[in-house]
Amino acid sequence: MSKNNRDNICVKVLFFGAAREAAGTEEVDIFTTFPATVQTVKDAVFSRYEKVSLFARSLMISVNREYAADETAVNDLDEIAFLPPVSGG
Amino acid sequence: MSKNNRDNICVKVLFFGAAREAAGTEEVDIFTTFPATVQTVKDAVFSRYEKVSLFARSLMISVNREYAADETAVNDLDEIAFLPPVSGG
Amino acid sequence: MAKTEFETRSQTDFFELTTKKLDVGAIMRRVVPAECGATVVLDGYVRQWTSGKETLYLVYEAYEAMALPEMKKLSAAAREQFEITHIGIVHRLGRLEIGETSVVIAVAAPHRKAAFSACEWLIMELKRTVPIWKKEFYADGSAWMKGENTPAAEHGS
Amino acid sequence: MAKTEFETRSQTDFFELTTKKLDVGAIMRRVVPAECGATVVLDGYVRQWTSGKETLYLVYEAYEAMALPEMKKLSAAAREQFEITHIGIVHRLGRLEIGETSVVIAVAAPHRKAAFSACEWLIMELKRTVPIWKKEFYADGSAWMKGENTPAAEHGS
Repeated sequence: MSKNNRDNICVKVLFFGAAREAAGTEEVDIFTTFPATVQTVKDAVFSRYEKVSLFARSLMISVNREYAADETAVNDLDEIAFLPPVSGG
Repeated sequence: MSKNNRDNICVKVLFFGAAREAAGTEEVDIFTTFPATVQTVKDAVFSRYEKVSLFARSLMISVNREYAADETAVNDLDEIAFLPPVSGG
Repeated sequence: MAKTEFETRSQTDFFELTTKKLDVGAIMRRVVPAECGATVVLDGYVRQWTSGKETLYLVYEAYEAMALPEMKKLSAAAREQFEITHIGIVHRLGRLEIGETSVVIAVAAPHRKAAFSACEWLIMELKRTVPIWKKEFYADGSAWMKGENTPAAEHGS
Repeated sequence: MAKTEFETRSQTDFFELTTKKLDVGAIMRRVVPAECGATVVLDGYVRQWTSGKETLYLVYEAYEAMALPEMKKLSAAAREQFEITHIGIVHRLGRLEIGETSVVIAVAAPHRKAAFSACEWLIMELKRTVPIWKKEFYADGSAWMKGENTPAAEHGS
């Protein structure tokens, strides 16, 4: 879509708990174009890791270690984590 | 008041905390006549240990290790304790 | 029924008065049963400063023959109100230095909410009804403490 | 202001993730300041039986780089709501056997009521928001646990 290299961004995606097992990896780099949101990253991850999409409704997302909404903007080099419902304690 | 020896009873009175210090003793035998109540014992103790009477309003009384009211009957050989407001914990 | 259940369950409960130092960690781990997930513990200890007044040490005394039965009554009443499994109450007597533990109340339950509620209720009731007395020794004198909401009004004059 | 106060007070607070065994007694005694009279502790541990199902062991994992800041946020929020002096939160990670402690939350306060309220609030919020996951290994299989009231509804889909 982008004609300009400077519009390409790369985010680091981390998987935890059941999402990590579903993805079969702890971490992956996702490339997309600017501007992007959490939703953009989710769509890219779900198409690449179909099993992770099974968790779509219960997943929380953090951007740079803060809980984030689907509309939250993501920037180059951001750390996006896919968090199943937490169960510490 | 009693003409009959069988009407005499003896109760053991215990003092704790500030009441023990006021009485200057941990324990005393009080003789009185049957029928008697907690109030009878209190009156006898207060007249004998004037300083204890200063605590009259805040004292709790137990009869045989159960909290008791002024009207509670006391019998020969009962254990009556004079308990200042408790402050454990 | 309730009494029988209490007696059965209470085999692992404990109610103690001691002049020895309390090991809070050891006491609380005595109430950890297999069906439970949480133990809530109150650790009460000697405070150095109270409203700007300095405490040097405390002395606790108890009517032991009545205090232990009163603790057991509290425990039975707690079981009536809360879904709890085990209760341990240990109160220290004698002279205590600053920071030393005076009381430990440990309550185990399958669910933590009941453990919190029961533990808080037990310390409130212990302070109100169990015949134990505290004498504070300040830098400038000493005084017997007044308890919280003692049952004087209910029982006798 | 609130932030500065938090930073000052929190010099003795602690928030830790560890794979080592937790010594509950030692952890709770780290939050005993001179102005306080009570420490309330939640000791959460591995339950053997849950609704007739037997757990063999558990494995906890965390997003450590986010979990510790989240714990600190909870602590700051607790100080806004409750009159408390010190907070210690330690969560264990890795494999835990039956009866072993997974989490300790210790709260010291001048008055016990605030310590109880804050400790109960902290464990509720920790279970809801701190990125830690539990996998149960049963006699007949394994499963990732679902948390209590997780913030999924609030944050994202």
